[in-house]
Amino acid sequence: MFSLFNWFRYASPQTFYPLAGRMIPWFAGAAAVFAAAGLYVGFFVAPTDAQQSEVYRVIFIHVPVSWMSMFIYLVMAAWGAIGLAFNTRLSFMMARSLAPTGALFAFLSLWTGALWGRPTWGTWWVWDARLTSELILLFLYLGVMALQAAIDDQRRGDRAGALLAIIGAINVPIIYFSVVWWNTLHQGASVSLTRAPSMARAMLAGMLLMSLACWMYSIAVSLARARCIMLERERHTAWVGELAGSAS
Amino acid sequence: MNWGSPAEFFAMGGYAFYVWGSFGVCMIAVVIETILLFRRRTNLLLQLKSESSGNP
Amino acid sequence: MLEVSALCCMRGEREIFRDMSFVLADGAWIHIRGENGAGKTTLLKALTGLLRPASGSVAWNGIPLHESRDDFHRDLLYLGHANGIKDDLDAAENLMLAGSIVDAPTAAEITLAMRELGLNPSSRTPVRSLSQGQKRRVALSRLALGRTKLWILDEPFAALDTAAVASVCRLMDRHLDRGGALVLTSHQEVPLGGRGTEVWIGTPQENNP
Amino acid sequence: MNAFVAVLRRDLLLAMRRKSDVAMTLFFFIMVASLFPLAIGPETALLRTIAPGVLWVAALLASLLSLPRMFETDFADGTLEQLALAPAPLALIALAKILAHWLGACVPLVVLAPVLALQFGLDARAIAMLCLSLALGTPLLSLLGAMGAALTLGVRGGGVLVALILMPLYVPVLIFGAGVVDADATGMGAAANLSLLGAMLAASLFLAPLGTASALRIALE
Repeated sequence: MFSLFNWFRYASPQTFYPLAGRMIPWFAGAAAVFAAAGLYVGFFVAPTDAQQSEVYRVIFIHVPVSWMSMFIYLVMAAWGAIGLAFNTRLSFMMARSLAPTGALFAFLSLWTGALWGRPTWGTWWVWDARLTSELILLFLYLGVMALQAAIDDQRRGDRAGALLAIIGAINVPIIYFSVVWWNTLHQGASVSLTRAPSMARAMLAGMLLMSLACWMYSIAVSLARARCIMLERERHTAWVGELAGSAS
Repeated sequence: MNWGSPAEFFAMGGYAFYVWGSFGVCMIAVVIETILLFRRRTNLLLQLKSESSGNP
Repeated sequence: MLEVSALCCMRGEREIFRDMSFVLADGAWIHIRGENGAGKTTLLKALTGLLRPASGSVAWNGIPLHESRDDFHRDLLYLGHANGIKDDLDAAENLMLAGSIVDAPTAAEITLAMRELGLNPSSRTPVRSLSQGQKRRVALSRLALGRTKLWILDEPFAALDTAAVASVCRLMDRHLDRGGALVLTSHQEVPLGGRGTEVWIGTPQENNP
Repeated sequence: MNAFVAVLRRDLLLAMRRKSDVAMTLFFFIMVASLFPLAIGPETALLRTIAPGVLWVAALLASLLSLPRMFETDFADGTLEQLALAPAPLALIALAKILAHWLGACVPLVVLAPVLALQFGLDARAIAMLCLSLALGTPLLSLLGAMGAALTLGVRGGGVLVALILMPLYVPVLIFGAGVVDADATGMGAAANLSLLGAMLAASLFLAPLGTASALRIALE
């Protein structure tokens, strides 16, 4: 009972705002440390690939941003589900704050994929199952953001966006499966981006470190964005008034 | 160590454009997102301050 | 019996009202008052269960709304700002369709209901070409059809002439006599008998007691 | 069940009163399908290859175009409110409206598809397969589309928005649906595609009305 009470206490924007403020530097710092370590491993420890030479190093950014773009979508849908189930304002704010970062990662995944594809397969874009799904994932993000932005009533926008995110999350596996099916049927370029299990341990370590960096970065950025959303939405409340007064 | 010299490092075995294009754009995206967030926050705080001083 | 306890409703991040509590007994009516934009429609929507309140609860016969939605809706007749009638259909078809979702009314019942409101039951004109007042009459004919126990009416008298207001009031009185309950908003005084109370959203205006 | 039949009859009656809407969807379908040969050239072999895809995309766009009709007028005149307050599960009512939409907007497309397929020089077997895939796939378009239509109810720019949020969800339907003719023609057999479509249809028959009902409640607040 007590823990439940505590949870709801932190679920109120007024108490979460300063807490998030204290957490952001730690996550940002962790992101920087992990990124430095990951880049070091990626560029200096991991050996040159026998077939792809140096261009394979794109993997250290491509795979982490792809993972994050999918992971963030699920987290966003989960926040939306929590918000719809328990009617907590904070969950919707978190869901909204994650969407732009997730969309950015999806875009970066496509961008780095294209830059990798050009020297490796000789073309900027391949209708490969993974790339196609990533493109559709980007569309899903854009749909959620467009819906949230188009609805003037914030509460309705939150709830509609959350519902769409959940619908999308249910559909993501189906979409992925259908795209793989389509891809094998048409014997298109089927390229394995993640390499065989014999992948050097250093490569795996670099990818994991970069993924952690992306993860920490996403948390820091989404918390910062959530703080802005809180201020915007609660601007007429007493605590924001006090905060603005004391900030002088 | 993979690289004999800084020049070799930046050349990336002839794939500099692709490798640095990937990492560079990601870096730029991260920096832009951070700057935008900072600007959003400072603008917001300024606005709130003028609101709270306008009608105390 | 409709019980409202500590109801608080928000629109966006704005609080419309808080700590709204009242009880509506069978055979009683409540006139919800307030200035334009005070949140009368919001309150009515919360009473019907369309709007989820930020906090507080509404209970019908002791059961919270969200626990027995279908039972509550069987007892409820709600008429909002919009008339809830289709422009492409004529008046009788509209009433038939609206009724058929609950329990199909007979043609005779519909004729009777339309007569109560002074409408011509044999008219086949699509509702589109009727006047605002006549459209409102078509919508209000549902009052004469129903056997529902709770009426929630948003501005029922809007666009009505004196004769129509009188017939609507007659229907309301009959409803109350049968032990029905009524919630309505209106900018005019409501000449109804029985146990009526006023509930204000915001502060009451001075020229009213 | 009573409410289901009542809403279905109501929507069909309303569709009968507005035949021009149905006609417009059909014309759109015909025009989009006819534009492709003009853009690509009259080469029969090529047209035959792209026909299933073109007709599927055209049907998808046509049904997308008709989606706003599903709830928009009911929302504007207050009847949707009344439906939400009816003593029946809103999901059931939504299912009735989805079925009415399919009958009014998609069945005509399925019926017309063979005629257009002739334009593209498909043979009888391919035409039969195409119609089968459309008959099984278009209900899915209606079911998924209902969620999109309900989410964007009364929102400015709703038409474009509904397309934006539905396109990703339509991808599997398009892939499995348009693949049916090819799979049959190459001798692989269309059974796998058709059963996948059927499985998706079964799942969305259950889930989509629930999603639509929640979206409608959000829109009606």
